[in-house]
Amino acid sequence: MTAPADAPVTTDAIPTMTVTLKILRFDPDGLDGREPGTEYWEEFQIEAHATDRVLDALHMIKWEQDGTLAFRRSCAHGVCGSDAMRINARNRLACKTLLKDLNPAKPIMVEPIKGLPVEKDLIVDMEPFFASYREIMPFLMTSGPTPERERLQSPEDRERYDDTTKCILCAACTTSCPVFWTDGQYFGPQAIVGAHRFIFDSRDEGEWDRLEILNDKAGVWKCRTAFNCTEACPRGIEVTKAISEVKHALNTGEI
Amino acid sequence: MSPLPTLYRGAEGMWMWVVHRTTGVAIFFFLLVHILDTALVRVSPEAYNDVIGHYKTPLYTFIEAGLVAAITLHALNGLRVIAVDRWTWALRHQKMLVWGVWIGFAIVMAGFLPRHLMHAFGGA
Amino acid sequence: MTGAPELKAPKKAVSHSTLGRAQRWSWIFQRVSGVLLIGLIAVHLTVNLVMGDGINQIDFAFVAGKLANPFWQWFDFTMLVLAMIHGANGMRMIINDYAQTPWIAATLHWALRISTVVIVILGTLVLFTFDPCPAGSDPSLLPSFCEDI
Amino acid sequence: MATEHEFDVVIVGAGGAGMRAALESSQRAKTAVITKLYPTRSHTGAAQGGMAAALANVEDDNAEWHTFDTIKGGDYLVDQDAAEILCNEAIDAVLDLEKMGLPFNRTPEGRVDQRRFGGHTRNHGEAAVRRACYAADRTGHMILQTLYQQCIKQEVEFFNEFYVLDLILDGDPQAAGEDGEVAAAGVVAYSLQTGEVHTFRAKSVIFATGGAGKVFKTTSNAHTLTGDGMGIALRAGIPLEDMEFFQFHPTGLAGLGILLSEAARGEGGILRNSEGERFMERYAPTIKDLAPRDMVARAMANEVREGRGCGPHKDYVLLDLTHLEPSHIDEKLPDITEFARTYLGVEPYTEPVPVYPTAHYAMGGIPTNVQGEVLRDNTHVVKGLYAAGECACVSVHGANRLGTNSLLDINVFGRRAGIAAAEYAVATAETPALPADASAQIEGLVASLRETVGGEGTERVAQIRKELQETMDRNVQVFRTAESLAEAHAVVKDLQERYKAIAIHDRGTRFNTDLLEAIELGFLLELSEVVIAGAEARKESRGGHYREDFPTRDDENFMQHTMAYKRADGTVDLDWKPVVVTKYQPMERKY
Ligand SMILES: Cc1cc2nc3c(=O)[nH]c(=O)nc-3n(C[C@H](O)[C@H](O)[C@H](O)COP(=O)(O)OP(=O)(O)OC[C@H]3O[C@@H](n4cnc5c(N)ncnc54)[C@H](O)[C@@H]3O)c2cc1C
Ligand code: HEM
Ligand code: SF4
Ligand code: F3S
Ligand code: FES
Repeated sequence: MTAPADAPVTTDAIPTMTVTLKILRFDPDGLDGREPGTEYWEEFQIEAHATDRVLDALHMIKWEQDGTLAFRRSCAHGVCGSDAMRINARNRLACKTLLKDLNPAKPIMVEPIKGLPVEKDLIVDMEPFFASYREIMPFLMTSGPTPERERLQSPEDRERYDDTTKCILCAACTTSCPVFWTDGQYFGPQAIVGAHRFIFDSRDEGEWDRLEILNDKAGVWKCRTAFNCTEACPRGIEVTKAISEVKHALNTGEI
Repeated sequence: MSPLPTLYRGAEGMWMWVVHRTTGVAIFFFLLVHILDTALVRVSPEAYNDVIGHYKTPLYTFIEAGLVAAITLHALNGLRVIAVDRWTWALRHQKMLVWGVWIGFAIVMAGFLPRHLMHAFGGA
Repeated sequence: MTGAPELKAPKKAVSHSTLGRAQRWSWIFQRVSGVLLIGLIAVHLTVNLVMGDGINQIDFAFVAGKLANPFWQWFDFTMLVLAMIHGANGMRMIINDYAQTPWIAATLHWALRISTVVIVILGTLVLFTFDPCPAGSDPSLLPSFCEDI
Repeated sequence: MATEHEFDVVIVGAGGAGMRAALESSQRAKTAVITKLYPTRSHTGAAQGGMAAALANVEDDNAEWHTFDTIKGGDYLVDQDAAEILCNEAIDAVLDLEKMGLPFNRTPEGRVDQRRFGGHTRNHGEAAVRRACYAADRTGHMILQTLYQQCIKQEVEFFNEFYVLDLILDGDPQAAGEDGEVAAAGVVAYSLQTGEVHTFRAKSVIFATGGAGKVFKTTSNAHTLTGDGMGIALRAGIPLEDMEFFQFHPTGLAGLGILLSEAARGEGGILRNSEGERFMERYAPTIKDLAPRDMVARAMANEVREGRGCGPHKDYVLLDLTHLEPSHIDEKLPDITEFARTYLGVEPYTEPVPVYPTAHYAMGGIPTNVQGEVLRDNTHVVKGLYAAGECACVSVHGANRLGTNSLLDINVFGRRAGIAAAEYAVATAETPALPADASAQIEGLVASLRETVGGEGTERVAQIRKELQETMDRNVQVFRTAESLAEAHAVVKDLQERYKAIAIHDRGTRFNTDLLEAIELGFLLELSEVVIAGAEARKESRGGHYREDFPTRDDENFMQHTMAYKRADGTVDLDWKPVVVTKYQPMERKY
């Protein structure tokens, strides 16, 4: 078996190539005589097509060579946010990164995302990340009686926050942020994106509650405009722009 | 193989942040020393001249040059950061602005260095 | 069929206003002071290192000459205060970022605060109580106008 | 010993159906949501095109037309009472989501915008109608996010990355007979993080575990859609309804199966064969490319079979968007055009996109009535057991689901199941006791799989899964015959045998995904057999099920649902259940 289960049938004729992956592993159980908690690099070689995804490559390793390799994945096409990891030292989704975009002649380095506690291999504890998201009250807040039909919103007002509705909570942004790595106190860019989505929604009335939270010392002022988040976002969200808009709202009181 | 993780490969923005931070710290410590030595003018002219004399050695010449370089970089990038937070255009073109910072830096240093070195090592 | 489900009242934001405002003012201050500092430092460096005889001219006489002038006194004072607060505030953020252990962070913060206050006071005293022609000094080290006294 | 929990209501699955149920249930009773994925990773988030409701915001429309379309689209295998509920409650379902904050696209007047979708028509088939409410091509993403956000607001209790592996019933559903009573008692779950087994005692249990697309190789479904809920129910003695009906979505990215929403055709995209012909004009003269999915998928497969496929292997057709304005594409179809670029390197502004049918949706599932209560035979319910969403079969989709009716289904019946489950729990004084050995079976299963590490087992999970999926793609896809089904059946039987000799790699306790993939494969193998058994018995063609040897619909013999039971000896038995007909008599399905 050389092709992954879901390799494109149309590329059958295209020759495969040998690709090396170096994976930073973490063994929580201490199997095969390792100390529990051992971290080590391991090298794997696979036969793959240039159009295969890094996720396919990881599957080939897991399914044919080493079943103990652990990583999260689900949708396999960049919409569920399960498989953010550091590939060649940059945060990406394994399922949205094709081998041909990576120079497969050199070993491909795969590591867990940085700044969250590693649980096993490429799996990290997402709880602190989701806790920050919950902190910014990511739900519509309104007052007054609920209307009978929909709340009206013009297409322009809808457009205002469109970008930040795309977020799939993959954590690629937050775990690429150098400020987040340093102390882990920072809410991180995702939480600001999540807040932005409601702050700039014309229907929402909780904007000042959220802005006040982001005004905190773990909030938006910690951002040093390093832009790693914007570069890392697999949904192409202009994260730094969203953060800037929140800063602007706090400074001017205008939304 | 060593279990050392790789260094995150951020783009221009991240490296300029590193530069900004390091230059900021460097300038801060220089400033501490600089104010202390200037305070010696209150002690006595001899004491001040004695210490300030060190600024005139080649080693200090380079430190002075480095200081000017650090301030220039920090200042220009500071302007970039301000611009990026202020205007969407600057935000979207922040990488271009990084190159702007380096070009500005090159120009300032090209103006400053020859004069400074000439002062230090005689000549003009 | 009923309408939207009855939802619990939203939680109120905990007010962090004082701390929060401090963060915001700090951010604004870094920017405003930064812009001002550019002008001040540029003039300072040009006068001291570029014009005239550059680094070689700096000695007691040169400094005393400048500080005898109230303009330079106030100029240097502004620069001193802005740079120290800007720098110290920057250092404070950096300590916040990297010092994970509470007692280390506290120690560093105190060290920073004390040194900043000491330096600012010391610098101010020097600037405003400065005597360009201290009695009993070697006249050759003093600015030329001391001879007139 | 297993860690024990006790709740009034336990919901298994945190996709659209599970979380919609949780919003209702958690207001009324102590509720836990157990999910093997973080809620926002559920596959509801992958849904693109829209959610149907006759809001009539842009064009004249009403729930009755919607009901008719649903029944006709489902090739009259739809239970008509359920379809009426679905379509009548659709309007409030959409409005509820809007009030929860869902960012629908808007009309210039600020109302929820609507667009066309396959099979949705004005006045009983006159012309396509704009009925699908949407948020660009990420409607499912927005639904999932919005529901999750509301769950955060209501502080719903989640057990994330807990795999439910067993259902505990009080009584035997197959032995209970006419007057016996069977009730839900709880579930047994495996915590991925710790490797521990937990038991959840509950008065009500709701299954909302989603689809089972991974029985096929080419599928739009996530790796995690392994039909766990259906498999667990089947093992617990509950029948599965209409499992032979699987929807193949016409426009999957060729070779990959990643979905390009029907919205692409709703917005004007056209299917072409190698001759550049708009071939759907031949198959469905009135609504052409917007015919129901089963017809389009078959037409495409037929074009390829007759040699009019494109590409080096002539094995796909083309979806042409090049005549649309790039700005229009960016506004309405941003994500799916991005998929074409990322995965096939095709620029949809200027090049047509290679597409081929992809396994998409399980019409069948755990049989329920319109309150979401699970049936243990044609008439009797299991008390306190509910199912909703893709894993359930209320039969609103019949033999073929209309696009945008599933996001509707999960909201309408998720809500109903949530309310019913909570009300039942509140009305029931005693939480049924769990037997002392409730967790023993799963603990045993986990332990025995761990022991295969380094043992003499020779079979690999991945290899068996691959063979299963390839067989299903080859023999049980768009076109089926007695021979192809018999072949598939034999292969599946053989694979089930080989599965007994598998060996896994990972004996660890924490995040042992190797072990879970093996368990998931067990479900896939059982469900495949049920799909095939149903397909073999159904000697007619209807909706998503097309038998080349019986190419027409046979209402005389087969206008009824299949009910598949797994017997104690492991065999699959089929029974039939009548279709509920209220207003609409079957007629030929022409578009
Ligand atoms: C690509 C794609 C596009 C689609 N587009 C549309 C569309 O435009 N319109 C439309 O109406 N429909 C569409 N559909 C169909 C629709 O999205 C799905 O049918 C629907 O979202 C299913 O929702 P669900 O809540 O039943 O299941 P899911 O969202 O799949 O959720 C399943 C949940 O069950 C949990 N689970 C599963 N097994 C276990 C277990 N053993 N233990 C614990 N938890 C478990 C999972 O963690 C998950 O939370 C589309 C489907 C796909 C695949
Ligand atoms: C010359 C003009 C200067 C400008 C325009 C300037 C600008 C700035 C700006 C805008 C910031 C905030 C960066 C951010 O929020 O991301 C900053 C930070 C900082 N500045 Fe300056 N600055 C100048 C001079 C100085 C001087 C003289 C010092 C030293 C005393 C200094 C030390 C610092 C430090 C330590 C930081 C913190 C860096 C960090 O948090 O990463 N700066 N500067
Ligand atoms: S903003 Fe982008 S990178 Fe960050 S979590 Fe959301 S989708 Fe991921
Ligand atoms: S990487 Fe971090 S510093 Fe700001 S711009 Fe992004 S949050
Ligand atoms: S697997 Fe879903 S985003 Fe990659």
